[in-house]
Amino acid sequence: MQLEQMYQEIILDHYRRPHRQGLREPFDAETFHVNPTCGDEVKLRVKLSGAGPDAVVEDVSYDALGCSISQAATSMLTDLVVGRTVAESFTTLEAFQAMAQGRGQVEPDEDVLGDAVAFAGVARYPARVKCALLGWMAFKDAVARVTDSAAQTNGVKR
Amino acid sequence: MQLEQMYQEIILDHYRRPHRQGLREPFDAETFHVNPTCGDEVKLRVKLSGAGPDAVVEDVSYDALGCSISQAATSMLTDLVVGRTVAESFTTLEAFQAMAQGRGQVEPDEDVLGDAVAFAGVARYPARVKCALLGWMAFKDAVARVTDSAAQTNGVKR
Amino acid sequence: MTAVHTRTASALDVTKIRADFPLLARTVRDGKPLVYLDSGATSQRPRQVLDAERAFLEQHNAAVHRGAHQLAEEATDAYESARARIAAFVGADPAELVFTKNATEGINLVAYAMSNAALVDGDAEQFRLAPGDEIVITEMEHHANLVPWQELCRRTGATLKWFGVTDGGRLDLDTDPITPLTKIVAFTHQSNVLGTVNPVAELVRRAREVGALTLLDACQSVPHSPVDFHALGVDFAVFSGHKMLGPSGVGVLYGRSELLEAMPPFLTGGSMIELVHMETSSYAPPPQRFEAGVPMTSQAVGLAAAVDYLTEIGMDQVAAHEAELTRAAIDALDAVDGVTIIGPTDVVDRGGAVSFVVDGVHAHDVGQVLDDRGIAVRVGHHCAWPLHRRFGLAATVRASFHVYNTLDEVNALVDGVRAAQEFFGETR
Amino acid sequence: MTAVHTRTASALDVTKIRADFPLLARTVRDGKPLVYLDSGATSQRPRQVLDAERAFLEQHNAAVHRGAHQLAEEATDAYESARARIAAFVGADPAELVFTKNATEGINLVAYAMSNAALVDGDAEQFRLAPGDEIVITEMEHHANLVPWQELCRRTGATLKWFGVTDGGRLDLDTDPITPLTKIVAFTHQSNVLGTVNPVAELVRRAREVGALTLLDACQSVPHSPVDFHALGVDFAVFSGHKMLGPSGVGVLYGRSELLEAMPPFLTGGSMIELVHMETSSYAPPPQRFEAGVPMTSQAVGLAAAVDYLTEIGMDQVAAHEAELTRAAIDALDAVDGVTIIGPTDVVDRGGAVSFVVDGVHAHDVGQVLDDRGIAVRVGHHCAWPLHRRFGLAATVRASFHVYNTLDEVNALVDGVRAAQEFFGETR
Ligand SMILES: Cc1ncc(COP(=O)(O)O)c(C=O)c1O
Ligand SMILES: Cc1ncc(COP(=O)(O)O)c(C=O)c1O
Repeated sequence: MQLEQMYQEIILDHYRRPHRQGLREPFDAETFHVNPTCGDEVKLRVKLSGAGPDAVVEDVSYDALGCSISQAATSMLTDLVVGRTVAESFTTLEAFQAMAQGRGQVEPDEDVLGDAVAFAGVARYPARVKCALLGWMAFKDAVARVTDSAAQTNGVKR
Repeated sequence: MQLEQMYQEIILDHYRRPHRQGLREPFDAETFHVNPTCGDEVKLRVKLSGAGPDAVVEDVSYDALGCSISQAATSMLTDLVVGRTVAESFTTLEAFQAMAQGRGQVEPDEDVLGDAVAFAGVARYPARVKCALLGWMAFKDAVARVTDSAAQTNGVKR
Repeated sequence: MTAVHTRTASALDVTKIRADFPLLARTVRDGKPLVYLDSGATSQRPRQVLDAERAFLEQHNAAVHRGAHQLAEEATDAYESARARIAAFVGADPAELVFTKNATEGINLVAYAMSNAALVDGDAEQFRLAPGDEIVITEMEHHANLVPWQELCRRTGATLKWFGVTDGGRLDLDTDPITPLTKIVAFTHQSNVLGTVNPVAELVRRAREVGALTLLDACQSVPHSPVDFHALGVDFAVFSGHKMLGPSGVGVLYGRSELLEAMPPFLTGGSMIELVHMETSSYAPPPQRFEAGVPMTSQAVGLAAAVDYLTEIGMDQVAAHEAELTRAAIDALDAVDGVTIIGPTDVVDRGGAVSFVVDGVHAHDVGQVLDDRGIAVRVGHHCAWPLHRRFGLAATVRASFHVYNTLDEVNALVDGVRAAQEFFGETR
Repeated sequence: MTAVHTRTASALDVTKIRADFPLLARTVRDGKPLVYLDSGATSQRPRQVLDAERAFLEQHNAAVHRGAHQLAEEATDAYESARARIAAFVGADPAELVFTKNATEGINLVAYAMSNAALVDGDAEQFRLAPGDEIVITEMEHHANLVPWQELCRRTGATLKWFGVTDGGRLDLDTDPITPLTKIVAFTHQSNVLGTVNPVAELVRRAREVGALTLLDACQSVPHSPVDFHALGVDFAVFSGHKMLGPSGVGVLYGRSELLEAMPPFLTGGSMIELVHMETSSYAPPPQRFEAGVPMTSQAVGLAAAVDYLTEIGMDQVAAHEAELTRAAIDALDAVDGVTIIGPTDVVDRGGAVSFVVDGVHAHDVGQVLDDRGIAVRVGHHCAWPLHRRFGLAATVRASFHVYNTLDEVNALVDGVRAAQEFFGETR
């Protein structure tokens, strides 16, 4: 059985008892992402403080409908980004994405990914990669909306 | 070589020296038929006398662009129908069509078809069947137009 | 792992049938025998179909309806013979069958022809839609029989309406939205999620009463049971080759002759024309009018071979065999605590798609456990998202059968579902 | 009969190549070796392509982009790997390639998407057409690149204009109908009748100058010579699998990423959606947006195998070999009294379709004599009727080549043409 490799204990823990679940105020941006192949969805809010890459992620709150992988990944995301700068969280995001899309060929860096290395097993199942990424992409999109609108307010063209 | 079987001498004769070629007045109906696969075309006129199945085919005149088979078949058609009743000519037409579409399985009846039995070989080449039928279908259509409009003039509904 | 035997009470020699399907002999996930329960998505193909296509390609391949040489004659004969055999299989005349790339194209063809009818007069007028006109579908449609009608409404200003679905997974005939404004009623013969077989005769009767056309999505019926379009009295119908042991890349649109005669074209180009000038063109009679370009020749030949294969077994036998598997799957799954079947649990007017949810375990996770045991099912909304929403669900697990499946495979499925419950249970 | 040897001055080992094509070994018309000179209509397939498709079907067949089990993963990988290899072959990114059933569908896709653009705002506006707008094609187009534009004009009120053709069979650049009103310029890369290769760079330049889109019909170029869509700078391009040693039932539409991103869908249904409600739906990003329904999976795999096969030989080699055959055919036919070649007789910017007429012998009759000798050519208007009319003709004989043809086959053709002259000559 390869199941245990994919569903590591820490993933099941996050799935059963998700962190920072629910939608909270205040927030700077909200996104809604869907996985069109299975109908899973996540509504996600971010609250930042400061501006630019050094802005700090104050809160990530969400309401999600989905499988263990997508739920656990979103829960763990909040652990990994809340309290860190946007720059730091994007470094983690990129490493997570690279691992998830790496088809088991990308060696995950535990220093960058922390607990999220537990998702390395998912990369071997291409149909589940989107599950693992659902919350992360919603987060990326939400942060981009905040920084974009800040940029626009400052009159900076993209 | 099976060519001689298909291109019987009488077919080549009609092709080289077609009978009743050219468009003539007077006429009761004119049709224009095309073979969409090769672009061959025939414009054909009929002149009938009398009405109904006993009407006599007074003249068939035509202008045709096409291969030896379609030209010869149209030329021979005029020999076989001019001077005969519509009923008689349709009997020949049906026999000709049955032979042409018969894939070499239909034994042609020389009493009905006369010289047109020469086209029996064409039936073995499905792509050429439409060539053999081009003029005949134009004739059928033209006669139908005359009789239909006669029927309409008489107040008879189709 | 349950070993995959071929125990079955039906009259079929499934062992012999399975030997015809090379893919079924393979193993997955580290040597586990494959238990293929995803034929509702696509079926596997017997050697006979693969051989027929290959023989055509090695001996007769040429462009059809275009050439005058011997190969072209042979290829055209093979293609038209395929059309005739497939037509006979579904109770239609050969000229009533249009080859498409899949069923989806067939439905789009009708929907686009209906908006193209605005550009043509005469007989085509019966297909025209205007604001105020209505199109009726059902809430259990596959996206293929839903989205094209939404788009047609956008192009013409017509309004989309639909029959609801009961809690038991049957069409709710009391929600009937058919009115004198209805121009076409498009519905599935058999739901790809619920298994429900819809009352075609009744729907055709109601449509006819108001002069509306009917289109039957026969994707899930033609592969699994005897179907006769003339007897059903529908105006149009579609199905796909790949779900009935045939090739991918080929589907069929059936249309009653008078309708195809009157209908304007959809895809245009070579082989569907009569006369072409730079300024304007005229069109060939059906079915050619609807088959622009070089068609899926070898695929049509392969599909005819699939039809021959199914006919040899007998569609009644196929249906009986699948009914037995369905009965067994419903009974066994229903007996598992925490498993809920979405769709009818009786097997009257019901085909072999068995969709279910497991309390506390997401469909994707159930599917993963099954996959780990070599069992291939489909998880998600199965291209019937609104139907899932109707049941308050995002995703279900669907097992679906074909002639090569066995009762042991049903048992393997049920064991796998229990294993998923254990794996994700709080107690682990 | 001339025996079919494989004499050729080019670097190809044609004997070895021919051994890969099972069909070429067959005989026709009472045991005559087949001389297949109709690859312009459809090509034959090497064992490698047949094997690749069969291996896929026997080992990995499943519905792509829909399932979560191992087979579905493998099938999806095979399908997307095919897309990537084919994209590399034509100088495009994988996401710029949409699989269609044939090139004809690809052109219709763009033409329908352009009329659908009327229903959507935003980026789609660039595709909109209104009365007064103009579409430019050429007089040498295949019906596939003519009729869909006539229909688009009917749907939108736009006007169709075209480049003329010179007596020598070249595009008449002086008849340029491109104006600031032009919205799209659609033209063939290589004429399927004349063999003429059109000046893509110049046409793209003129189209860009007025802000018009370009669509390249690459049906007759991609199979026969190296083609790089990025380098050519066209916006859209289409080609068909069956003309390039690949399967029937699969074609390709290329579109520049930004354009595909902005373009509304054509066929709708499963797999092309993002969200579906009963009332309305939203669409997936390209290429999925344009691939509704279960696609031609094994056919895409087969086409990728064809691309691998051609790449192994080298497209430069393929082009050089065909140029040699074309040169030989033109020279030999030109030397026959009463034979007139329609199209350029020099081989600069010219591919290997050689069309001709024989004084006093109709094309159909020439074809019949050739067929009787085992030589398969195409006769008729080759789906380019307006072009034939331009030359005052209804039908021509067309010989067309691929990598497996030989100089001896060219000689057999020329001998056959002389035989036709004799057979139909008055002197017989
Ligand atoms: C130049 C050209 N364009 C378009 C087509 C149409 O291709 P298909 O019939 O495969 O769609 C062809 C071939 O028939 C062609 O030669
Ligand atoms: C009920 C139903 N309709 C339509 C379709 C669409 O078939 P295809 O994708 O082959 O066009 C399917 C299968 O996916 C189906 O199950």
